[in-house]
Amino acid sequence: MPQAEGARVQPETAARVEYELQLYYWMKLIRAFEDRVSRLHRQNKIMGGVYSGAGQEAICTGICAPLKDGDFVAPLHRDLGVFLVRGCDPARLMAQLMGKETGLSRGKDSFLHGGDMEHLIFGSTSMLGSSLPVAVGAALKFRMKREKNIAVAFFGEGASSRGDVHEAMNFAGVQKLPVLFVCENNRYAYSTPLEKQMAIDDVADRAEAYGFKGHVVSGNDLLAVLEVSERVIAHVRAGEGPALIECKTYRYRGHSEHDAALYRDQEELLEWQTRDPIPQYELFLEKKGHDLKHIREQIDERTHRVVQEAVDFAEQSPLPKPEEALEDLYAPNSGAVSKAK
Amino acid sequence: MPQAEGARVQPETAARVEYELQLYYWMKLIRAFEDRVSRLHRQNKIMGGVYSGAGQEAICTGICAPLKDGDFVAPLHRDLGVFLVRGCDPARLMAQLMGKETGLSRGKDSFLHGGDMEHLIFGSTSMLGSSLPVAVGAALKFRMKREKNIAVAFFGEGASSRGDVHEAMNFAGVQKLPVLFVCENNRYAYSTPLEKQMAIDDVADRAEAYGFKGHVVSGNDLLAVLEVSERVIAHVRAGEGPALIECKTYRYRGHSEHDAALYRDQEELLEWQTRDPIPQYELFLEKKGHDLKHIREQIDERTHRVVQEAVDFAEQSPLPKPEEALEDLYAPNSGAVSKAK
Amino acid sequence: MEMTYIKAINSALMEEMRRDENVFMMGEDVGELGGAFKATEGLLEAFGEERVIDTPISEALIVGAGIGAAVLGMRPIVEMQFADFISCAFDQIVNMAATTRYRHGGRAECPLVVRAPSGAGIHGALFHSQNPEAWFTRVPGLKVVAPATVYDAKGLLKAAIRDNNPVIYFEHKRLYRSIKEDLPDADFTVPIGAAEIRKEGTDLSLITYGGTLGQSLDAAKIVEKEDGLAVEVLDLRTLLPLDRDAILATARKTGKVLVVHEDRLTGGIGGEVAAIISEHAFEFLDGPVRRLCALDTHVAFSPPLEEAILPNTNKIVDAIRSLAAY
Amino acid sequence: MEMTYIKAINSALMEEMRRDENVFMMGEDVGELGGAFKATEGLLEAFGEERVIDTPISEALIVGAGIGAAVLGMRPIVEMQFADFISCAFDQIVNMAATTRYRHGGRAECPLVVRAPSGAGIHGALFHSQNPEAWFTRVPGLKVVAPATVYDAKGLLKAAIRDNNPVIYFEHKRLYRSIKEDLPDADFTVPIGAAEIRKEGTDLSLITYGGTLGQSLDAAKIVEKEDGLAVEVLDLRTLLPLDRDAILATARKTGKVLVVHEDRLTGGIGGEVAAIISEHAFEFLDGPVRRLCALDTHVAFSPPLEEAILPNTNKIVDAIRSLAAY
Ligand SMILES: Cc1ncc(C[n+]2csc(CCOP(=O)(O)OP(=O)(O)O)c2C)c(N)n1
Ligand SMILES: Cc1ncc(C[n+]2csc(CCOP(=O)(O)OP(=O)(O)O)c2C)c(N)n1
Ligand SMILES: [Mg+2]
Ligand SMILES: [Mg+2]
Repeated sequence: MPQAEGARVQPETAARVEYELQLYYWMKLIRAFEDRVSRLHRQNKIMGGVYSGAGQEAICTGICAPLKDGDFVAPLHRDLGVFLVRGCDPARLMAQLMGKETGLSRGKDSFLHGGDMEHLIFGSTSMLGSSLPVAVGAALKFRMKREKNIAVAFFGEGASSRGDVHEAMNFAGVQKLPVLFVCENNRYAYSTPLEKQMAIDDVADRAEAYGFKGHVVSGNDLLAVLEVSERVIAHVRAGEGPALIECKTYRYRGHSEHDAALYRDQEELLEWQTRDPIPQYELFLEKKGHDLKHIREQIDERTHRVVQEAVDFAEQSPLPKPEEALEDLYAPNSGAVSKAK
Repeated sequence: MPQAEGARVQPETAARVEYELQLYYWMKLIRAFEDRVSRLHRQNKIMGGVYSGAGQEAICTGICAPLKDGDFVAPLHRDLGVFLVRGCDPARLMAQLMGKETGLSRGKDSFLHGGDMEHLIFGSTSMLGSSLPVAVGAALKFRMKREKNIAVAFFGEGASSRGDVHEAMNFAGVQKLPVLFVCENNRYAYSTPLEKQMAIDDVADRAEAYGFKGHVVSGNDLLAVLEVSERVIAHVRAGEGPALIECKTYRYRGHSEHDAALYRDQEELLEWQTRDPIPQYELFLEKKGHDLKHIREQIDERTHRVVQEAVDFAEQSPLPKPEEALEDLYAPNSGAVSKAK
Repeated sequence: MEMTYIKAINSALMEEMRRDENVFMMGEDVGELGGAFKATEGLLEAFGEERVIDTPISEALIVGAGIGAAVLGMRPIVEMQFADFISCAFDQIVNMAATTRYRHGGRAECPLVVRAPSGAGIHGALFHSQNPEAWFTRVPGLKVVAPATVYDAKGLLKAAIRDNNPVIYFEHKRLYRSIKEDLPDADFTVPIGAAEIRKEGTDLSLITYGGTLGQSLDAAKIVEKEDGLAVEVLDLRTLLPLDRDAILATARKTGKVLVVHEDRLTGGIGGEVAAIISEHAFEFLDGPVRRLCALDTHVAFSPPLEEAILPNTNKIVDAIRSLAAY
Repeated sequence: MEMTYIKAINSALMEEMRRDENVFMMGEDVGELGGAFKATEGLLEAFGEERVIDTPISEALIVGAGIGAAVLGMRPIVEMQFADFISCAFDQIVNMAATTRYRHGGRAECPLVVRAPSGAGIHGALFHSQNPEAWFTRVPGLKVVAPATVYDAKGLLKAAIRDNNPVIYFEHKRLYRSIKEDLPDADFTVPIGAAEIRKEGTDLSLITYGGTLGQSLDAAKIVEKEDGLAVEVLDLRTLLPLDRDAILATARKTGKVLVVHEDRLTGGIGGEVAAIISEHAFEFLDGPVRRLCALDTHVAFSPPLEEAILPNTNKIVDAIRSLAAY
């Protein structure tokens, strides 16, 4: 079947070309941003836990690119890319990581725990898996309000062992809610390899036990992720119930910047690096006739500028004032008008 | 295949005949005991929640009959039968339900929350599903100590929605522990019907998502339960890893004695009552040439006597003394010698 | 209209769901059954399956999904079938709901109500008798209320539903059908954060809430009659934030304080109340701040044990007399 | 041998696992990695995969399985990677472990240790800075310890492992590598339930534990030198059961008490301690029992916020001076 159900042949419109370049930009921006974050951490300019998603850029990009305004996303600790692709201001994101007043959480929380509700990016707690029930609740709202939006919850294969994940998926299945679960299976939960986490090969196999479909895809192949995500998201959005996409991938760096990851085989890392999502995608662009060298220069220049501006903004931003420690605990009750449309 | 893998043809030894009659006795004893409990509740002689397992006797009997000394069982709120089949003294069990000093928990907890560790019957909390991790820990001990025992955890299909159940099954699968999970799927969790609890037909389908096998069996057919349980327990005991047996069944009475179960269709109940486990098994005994009428009389007389003695014992037992409220909170630390073999 | 405590809860739910279409109800058996205690009776018929949602037995999901809907502007009310099971949703409440606004730098709201039928004295034993409020009163970002009267049951629930923050609403099971009150037909709320003096007095202050208010008032009447003691009874009503002004005012007025609650002594709210008084009303005290609470154990099943463990009117009378004689 | 706090923990684990083959260790990344903080370093090599078990991310399972093994006579030590995640195992601890013996009528034992790296001051933000001890100190059936010194880290862990009851062991992350002590080579334990006077004094008592002992001693030295104040410093060490005798003895001795802890003020253990003193040492008090604790908020990330929130030596000095001047 050369024309599989979902593999819609895209007309080569200018818009499509632009979209494809935008995807490239996003992957490069994520990589550049995270590389810079790792460096800033070494320079002690970012304190606390820093969790790099280097190597996993195709997932955030490929899942988020087909999303629409009003969709709700719940990223986890390694999903900095979700913030960028969903439109969070890179400068505010960097300020967040540096604990600045201008950061997403105004210095309250660290790293990716600050959410950006303006873009419906929900800030997670550290308790892995606990944002899945929340995403399910967002999907419930969309259904109740007859909105054509969906909720997307990201989680590592490690988090999949948490009870909250089970409860969330089960209820989503029962209620056929518009929620997409995205498992980034990078083979390790901190130091713990797959075989100590689960007795099966694919987290995606769990989906059927909740009455919906699981899909496995190479998380290092942007086009593959996109092919699945565009199709699956359309189904979820159409009200056909939840879905799970498992993206097989690998994290390049240690669990956090503090971790030398000595428990891993260096070979394994090197092998995965040969499947880096960025060169793979560059090959595709080249095949489509783009002048890759030119594009790369342009985009590198752009990502470098964006990241530098973000760093400048963040560094120049003030730290919060001590008295702000007691702010933001409670919402005021002016009128208590409910907000949902 | 007339001789399916596990359907071992049992030689008609005297021992086997006795065993088959013992099974009958157990089912009848459970039914008689629980009927009496319901009556005692109406007479205000048992306070607190009373959850009848009437209609589900074949499950406790068929699962527990093949167990051995040293096996660990974790029954839930509807598993009074497990206590009886595993050898708990009916008199102490009845005293437990009446909150007497001579009860399993010395009046501390109600109904089936008192365990009987002498028979390795672990008393559950009310928090459904939370005893599955405990059973997994018991199995871990058996494995560490190279003991040929197994742990058995019972749970309703309602409890299967709890996160603890997921965490327990996943870890059991990873570690290939000797634990048997037994789901009593009686189609309702309190008032909530199956379709509001899960989007799949068989809880047993979840087992594969944890790397072990799930089996579905009619929970109202003692021979069917036994056929599966004998075979599966042998596998689990042999170290082949965990297993899940889902028994399809139905509860006759309300969720608790307070519940008139108006949310159910009366037809449904009547239909299930035609599949009552006891007459089904009687048919089998008759076919085997037993004089059923005689046996039934004998056994009714015996169960009646046992239950009456239990009631008498319980009623004559003293209530605990007020000052005992502060006893049994902490174990003494005499020498702190560890207990495992 | 005269109604019971449970009916007051039911009518608050009815009215708020009618008033605001973003309010919805979610929990185990809240639909056709109308809840294990009938608190949600009639809601399904009135508002349909989409706004009265029967869930699987998944407390973490119930609260978590409530949070997800809440941050998108809904006003979910979620029910724990018994407050005891709130332990299964603990992380979602104390880490997810309580920090949502803080970790979003003030740019998110989580108007969630968790209803939790709590309390002992109904032979519920260890897992159907708990008073878990003090696990939550130490969590910034949450509000915690515990109505002791029919009026407050309704007014505080309405206030909780309209509040833009997560509110844990502890309703005492023993009060469900044991107390009645004539309530106004017009809409009313009871402000969160305000304690209420239930009886004025000058000799001694008794500070309590929830399940022990009735016993405390009974005890106050007994000692008034038998000993001529004028006991002031303060009903906290809200447990987080505590009404420090009201607490300190009564302590300063009478100089002797007895704190009474059904939760156990150690780690109960009484300790916090006593500490606040001892710190900020020290000069006014004519005697030690005493506490009469459940014994430091689980709530046991058997009547003699349960009786020994829980506070009651007689025990309160004794404690008042002893403190008054100090 | 001189060692750090973390090394003391590590050597207690080593020695106890060597002493008793029923002791085993279970948790996330405790094996090859040796734990996120290296507390379990070397255990896998010494005792093998069967006694040093890497688990999936399943806190409820970790504790629950510990309970199952414990009631069969094993002595499991389970690790929460950070104490913050103990919320995910909350039900298993407070309902399952804590009631096991009680609901079995005294016929079961649950010798389980839950190790929980807690505490702030390391830029860990909301979810890596928590001091959750007071959630557990109100739960009968549990014991709770919080060592503040290297000696106690080792001695209390050994005592916890040998105890026949569930013990929650809070180890303070900030102390891991910041304090050192010369420990005896011979086996020793520190009794659970006994507080310890770390510095004698007559002017004022400072009661503290865990992460704030060091700061408290520093503060005591400063006021001794600069103000001539003799502060008695009592280290609680065990938080459940509290050493009431020691608490009341120091309160009666000095008449002025300051309670200091890193956990927040409201609902922290300080409230219970203050309440006990106010109730039982009332006649001896020359001033209000004061508390210096973290502010009533989550532990924020950004340094100015974290600093504002947490207690420190200067704040303690100020509090001592203010109370001394009362
Ligand atoms: C409930 C909980 N337990 C433990 C941790 C500590 N922890 C942080 S990240 C991590 C590993 C996560 O693995 P995975 O979910 O696969 O995501 P990855 O880091 O591989 O992207 C662990 C154990 C946590 N954050 N939450
Ligand atoms: C965690 C938790 N939530 C809610 C309850 C209240 N409850 C007790 S039994 C029950 C229904 C259980 O259904 P199921 O597991 O199918 O067992 P069954 O009663 O049908 O045998 C519920 C909701 C509970 N005991 N524990
Ligand atoms: Mg991973
Ligand atoms: Mg059921």
